[in-house]
Amino acid sequence: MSATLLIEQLINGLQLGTMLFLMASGLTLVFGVMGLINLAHGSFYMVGAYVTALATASTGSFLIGLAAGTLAAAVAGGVVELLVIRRLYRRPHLDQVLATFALILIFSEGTRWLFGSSPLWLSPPEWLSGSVALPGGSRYPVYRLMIIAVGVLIAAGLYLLISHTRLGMRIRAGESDREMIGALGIDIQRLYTLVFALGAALAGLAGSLVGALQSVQVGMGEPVLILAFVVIVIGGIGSIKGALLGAVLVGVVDTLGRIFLPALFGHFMSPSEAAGVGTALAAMLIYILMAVILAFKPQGLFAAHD
Amino acid sequence: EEVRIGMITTLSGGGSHLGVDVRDGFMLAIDQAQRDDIEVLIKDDARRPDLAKTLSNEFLQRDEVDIMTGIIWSNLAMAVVPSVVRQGTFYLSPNAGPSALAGRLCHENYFNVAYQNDNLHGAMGAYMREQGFERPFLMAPNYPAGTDALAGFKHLYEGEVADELYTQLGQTDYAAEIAQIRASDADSLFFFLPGGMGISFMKQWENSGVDMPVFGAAFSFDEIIIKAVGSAAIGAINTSEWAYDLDNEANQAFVEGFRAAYERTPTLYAAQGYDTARLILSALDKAHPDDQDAFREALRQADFASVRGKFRFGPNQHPIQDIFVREVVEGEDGEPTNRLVGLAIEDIQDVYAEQCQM
Amino acid sequence: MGEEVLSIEGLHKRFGALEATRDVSLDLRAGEIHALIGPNGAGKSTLIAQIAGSLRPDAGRIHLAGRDITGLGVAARARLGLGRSFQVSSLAEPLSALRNVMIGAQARAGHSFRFWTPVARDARLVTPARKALERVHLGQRADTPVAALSHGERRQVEVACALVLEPRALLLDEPMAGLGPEGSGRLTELLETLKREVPILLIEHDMDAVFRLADRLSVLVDGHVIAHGGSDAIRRDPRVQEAYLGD
Amino acid sequence: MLTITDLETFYGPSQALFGVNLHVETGEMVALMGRNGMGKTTTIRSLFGLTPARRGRIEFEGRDLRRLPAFRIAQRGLGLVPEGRRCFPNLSVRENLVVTARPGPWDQGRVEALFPRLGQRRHQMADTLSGGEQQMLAIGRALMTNPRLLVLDEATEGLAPVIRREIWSALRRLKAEGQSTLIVDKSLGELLPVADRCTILEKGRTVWTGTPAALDAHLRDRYLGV
Amino acid sequence: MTEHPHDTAAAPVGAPWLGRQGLVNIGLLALTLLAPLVAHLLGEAYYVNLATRIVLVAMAGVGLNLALGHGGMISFGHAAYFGVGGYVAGISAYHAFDGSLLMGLPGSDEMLAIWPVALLACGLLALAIGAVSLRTTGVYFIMITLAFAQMVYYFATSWPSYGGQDGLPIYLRNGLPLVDSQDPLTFFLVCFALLLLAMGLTSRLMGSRFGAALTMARLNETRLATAGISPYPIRLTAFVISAMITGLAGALYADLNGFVSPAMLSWHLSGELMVIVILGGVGRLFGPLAGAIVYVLMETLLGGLTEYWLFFLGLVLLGVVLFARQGVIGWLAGGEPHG
Ligand SMILES: Nc1ncnc2c1ncn2[C@@H]1O[C@H](COP(=O)(O)OP(=O)(O)OP(=O)(O)O)[C@@H](O)[C@H]1O
Ligand SMILES: Nc1ncnc2c1ncn2[C@@H]1O[C@H](COP(=O)(O)OP(=O)(O)OP(=O)(O)O)[C@@H](O)[C@H]1O
Ligand SMILES: [Mg+2]
Ligand SMILES: [Mg+2]
Repeated sequence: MSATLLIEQLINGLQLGTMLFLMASGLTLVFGVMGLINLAHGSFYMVGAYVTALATASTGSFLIGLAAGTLAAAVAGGVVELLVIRRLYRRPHLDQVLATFALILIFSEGTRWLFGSSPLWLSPPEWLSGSVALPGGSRYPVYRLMIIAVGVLIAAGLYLLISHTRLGMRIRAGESDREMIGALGIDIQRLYTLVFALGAALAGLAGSLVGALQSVQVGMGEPVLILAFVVIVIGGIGSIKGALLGAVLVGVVDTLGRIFLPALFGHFMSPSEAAGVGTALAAMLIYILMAVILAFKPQGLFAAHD
Repeated sequence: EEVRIGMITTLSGGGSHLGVDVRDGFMLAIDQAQRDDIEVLIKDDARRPDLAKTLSNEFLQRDEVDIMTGIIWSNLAMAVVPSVVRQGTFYLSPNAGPSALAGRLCHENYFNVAYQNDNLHGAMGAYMREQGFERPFLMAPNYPAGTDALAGFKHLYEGEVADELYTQLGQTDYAAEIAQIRASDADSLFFFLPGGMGISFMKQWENSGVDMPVFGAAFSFDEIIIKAVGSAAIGAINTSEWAYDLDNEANQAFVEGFRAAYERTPTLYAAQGYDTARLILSALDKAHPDDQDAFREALRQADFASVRGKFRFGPNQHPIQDIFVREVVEGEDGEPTNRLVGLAIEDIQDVYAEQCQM
Repeated sequence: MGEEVLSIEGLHKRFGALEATRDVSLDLRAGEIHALIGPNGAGKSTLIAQIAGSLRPDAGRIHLAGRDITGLGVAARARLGLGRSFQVSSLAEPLSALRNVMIGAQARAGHSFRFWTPVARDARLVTPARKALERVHLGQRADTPVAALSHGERRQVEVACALVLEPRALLLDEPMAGLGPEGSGRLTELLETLKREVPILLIEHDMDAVFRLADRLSVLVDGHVIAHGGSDAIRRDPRVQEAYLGD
Repeated sequence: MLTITDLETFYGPSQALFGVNLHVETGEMVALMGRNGMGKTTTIRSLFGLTPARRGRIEFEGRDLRRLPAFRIAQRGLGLVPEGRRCFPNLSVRENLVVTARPGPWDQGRVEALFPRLGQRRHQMADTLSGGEQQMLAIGRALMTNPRLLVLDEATEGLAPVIRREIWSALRRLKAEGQSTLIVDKSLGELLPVADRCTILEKGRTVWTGTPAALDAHLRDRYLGV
Repeated sequence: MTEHPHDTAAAPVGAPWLGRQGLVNIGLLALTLLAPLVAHLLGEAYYVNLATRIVLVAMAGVGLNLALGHGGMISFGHAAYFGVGGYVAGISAYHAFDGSLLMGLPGSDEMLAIWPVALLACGLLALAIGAVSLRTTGVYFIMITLAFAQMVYYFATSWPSYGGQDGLPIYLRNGLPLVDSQDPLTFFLVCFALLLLAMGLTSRLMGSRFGAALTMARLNETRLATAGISPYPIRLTAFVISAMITGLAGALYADLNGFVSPAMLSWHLSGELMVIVILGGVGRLFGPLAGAIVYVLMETLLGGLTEYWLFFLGLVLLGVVLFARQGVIGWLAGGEPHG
């Protein structure tokens, strides 16, 4: 294993991390800040990817597609908030689980009804495809570098929004005591609709960006939803900083584990056994990571609200 | 007397385009036959083994079907097939071909019309060997079909491989694997990543700047998947027991009929569904399923014009068939499509047949 | 004065840069009410939390009836006889007042790993719980869910919860807060009779009640005991006047 | 300024208010009194739309408030110091003050001048404040909304005598500046001298309204238990 | 402090047989018992098996409800116990079938031998998982239980000896002494009796001192500790019992299907169990049964009607949360849940 390869794999981990962060950031916003368990977050991811795919196909411009996808996810989020979510804030977490689970079914099957079961086509545009040379000789896709950049920008923006603006304060205040923030003259209802739409937009953006690299299909949001939950729990719910750190941690651990565990076991097992055991362990690795972190820091790495 | 066929297949959730195509191909044959003594009942298993199991009970106990078919996935087949055939009902698989059902657990009432899962991989092994590749890099998800795939490949490739890598089932990001492949000294890549996994991989592969010929089984290159992958799929070589441009009469009728009925090009799943129905129809011409021995014998003879050209069953009632090589090219409409380029291997038979005692 | 029931030596607690408790030593003797007063934020509740076990001191030792309890958890200390009320009431809102009090009786009546016998008609739990509620004049409201009780009534339930433990020492954090004149009058009477059974460490900002009840007072300012003594001495202490009473 | 007539309020099926009548003139301080559980807090909750009243009228500066959502009521110029403080635990002291602030004479500097302790604790999270500090914060927070009518429910509960005195003198100063106030408090000794009028509740009904001077020993014994 | 006027908590109520709620409960039981009897008389074995499925899903729900409803421990990982129970049955039958040994022990195809092993395995697993998980609360608890379940899931999918992802068939349903477990009705009755047992146990448990402590641990942990009872062991015990009930249901479910696979361990299944409990009514004794009846029937009926049945299932579930606030039982019976 050469040093360049190791570095490249670290960058890959970092990139996977930022990709996860894009999804996790919206989730932690809605979940940590509004206290809502939103299983349907993955549906906005899917909505973003689908609309981007459709819009890109019909306009021929990836950027327009991206904007349309993000916007569509925001609108979907806003509408869902108005119709369903706003009745759930005061309800126990379990009701939220059931309702948003129902939303997953509605979104997924509704999408399939409209667009069929076949995956849609979406690829990075010409100007973002291809790769650049890394020091050490290997190459790295431009598109992935762009995702890293977008992730970092969003992290900074959200951090400022939540920690340093009046809007962020109000959202946090509403989380701990909705009644009181209302009694002091804030229309928390409208604020929450906005925040929810913002969270959905972030998920939509993530879906659009990632969709170009992966496959745009029904149910694409579910695996990433689980990972995003893992990320925000590791980082500490409600903390943007935590979500970023958690995402990078998960990205790096998962990437390195996938590659190095089978190799590691290869030293004392037959290659095929090592591949089996190593890969199995690699699949469990992020869950093991999460369990270990929570066992020692039951509130995640950054206890809420940085 | 009426014949009832129960079809359990995946029509909703992930991977449902396979089930939809099997169903559509199957129903096309039934419709073309214009027989009014056949009733086909169709149920959606949502890719869940326990649901599939419940539905099979429903077919057996309530609807009392004579023949069952439709299952796409090996794990669902393992849940359903053994008990169905033991209870004296025929099961014809239009897709799933797990090794256990070809070997240890084979049964006289179980027929596989598609392939034993390893067929296409083995054929690709033979083809790549013949083409003179010396150090292929192998990749598949870490689950039974994945390990079987690589084992099947190596069985007929019979040479040294650069490395083999198992990924996670359902994985969507392959940056790390691609880096690994680049760093190896492989001269080619063979992978088995069905469904969305393959789409994600191919897209990411395209932008990675790695330049290496890519090979795989048709599962990652059906017409629907390559549309979603787009230009990234162009040039990939894949093995299939069928191609839509295969030149035989039955196939032309099928492809035209399918395009007319559903306005799309059929996939190999549709072809398998179609062949399954045509096999059943051919056997029904000779016997009714109630006369089990006669009907079974009629099935074994496989006396129908397969869209694959020639078709016959081995001793374990799995096909012995030719496997073709296709290449993904840009079609007339600018979208990628498969083109038949040759024959990978003739009369391939699975290795599990010898474990089968019937 | 009676024998020492509870004693605290050299207790220390910091929160970051803030030293909330600085080398505090106190004791509580049988038959007395020892009042702990001091300005807001002086560290009184923090001290109580350390005695009750919900906060770990950085240094110092705590003894209950001669036994070192510094390392024990909240529940273990409660089982050894440390009763406590909270400054902000901490009750199970959907449950009736009686149920809230009964849980205390349950710990006294043995361990809770009894899976079979119904609790609802268990006289060993219901009777003491009702008695405790009656002592705080809440017998009438026993079956009302706490969520439907007024603020003042909840404070009374808090006290009943502490009483039912039949504790060896009682820590009361502002039990009068929220009670009207009538309520605090009655509670004062109750505490007066109660102290013969169990010594009380009392935090209270209601000075009339404090001076009437307390046998001894300690004054805490900025985490530090600045004065200690009887009512008259404390009332006249200039430092206390300046920091707390403001006369 | 504020007139409440025949207010009736329910918590689910159980009725808590049976007919509350209350009146506050501009610049006036009105004390709402009664024993524990008589409905003082419920009256205030209904005023703010937190537990909406089922019957009766609430008129503030000539406009009916009854069907408005809480935030609109507050925006009309009512400021609340709730029972039990209810500071926002996950916000710092400064954030608690500014989060709902509206422009007017009261700003952070003035509140910190009134309660220097809040200035010292500016960046501490509210849930780690002592009980008394939280009470100061709740009052400061309400003042920062610059209300025309300030409503305080048990505002001096749990405060040290020095602070309590400070708050009372602050309230007196506010009143002198023309601040209208509705107040619930247990300490009659300090309340009665400042209040312009008292309204006594008994079992969810207004049973008496009058000046503090008219509140004789008999009434006190009967309704307040003193 | 936001108030939750609809928190699913409550004053413990007496017998579940009184009043409107009692009628609904008795009705549910009668329906569950009589429908398969009638089906049996009509010779419709399918419906008997469907009823068995409902009963077993309900039983898994009863287990989960103990943790989730009564104990306030929102476990998103109960599939682990359901699946481990199932695998105990599957692996045992597998070894009994081909006569091989597992760690020196022979397999068995007797349910009476399998059940205690399933209970023990799930109990131990829950003890380990609970001991770590219960250090966390709220959403962290939800996620850490999920994490452990995922570990078990990935272990099962990638461990080839017992079929991995493809699962493990049980060719012949495991047997019981005296009766014929192959007979659908007999097997149904066995499962039904076990469901009743699990519900009876829950009801009794929640009325006991242990139940009172568990309720208080859910509502106000500080109060419980201040009263001298440590919340942790109480919760852990409830968690273990809960897992054991779900595990037993899993063992029976494997026998019903004649098949066990990692799907029984997946997070989808954990989610589904949660949905069933919530759908029925959290913290209500009969909630899981009501939820299972509605869910399984809906799945069966809608699935037969349209390919897009999940869409309609979603609509129905959404309707239930928004308009029937305390689940199906709450909607039918009103009132508050009880212990
Ligand atoms: N977890 C914590 N982190 C930081 N500071 C804390 C924490 N808990 C308490 N404090 C600070 O410690 C000091 C003592 O608080 P404490 O609650 O003990 O005061 P108190 O004497 O009970 O006051 P009061 O009479 O107002 O209730 C306060 O200044 C408070 O802000
Ligand atoms: N959430 C609630 N649900 C049901 N009843 C309630 C609720 N809150 C208060 N009550 C009842 O309403 C009545 C009035 O309560 P309220 O809190 O208004 O009294 P209060 O005068 O403010 O008393 P205190 O001085 O103790 O604060 C009481 O009988 C109380 O039990
Ligand atoms: Mg205090
Ligand atoms: Mg009040």
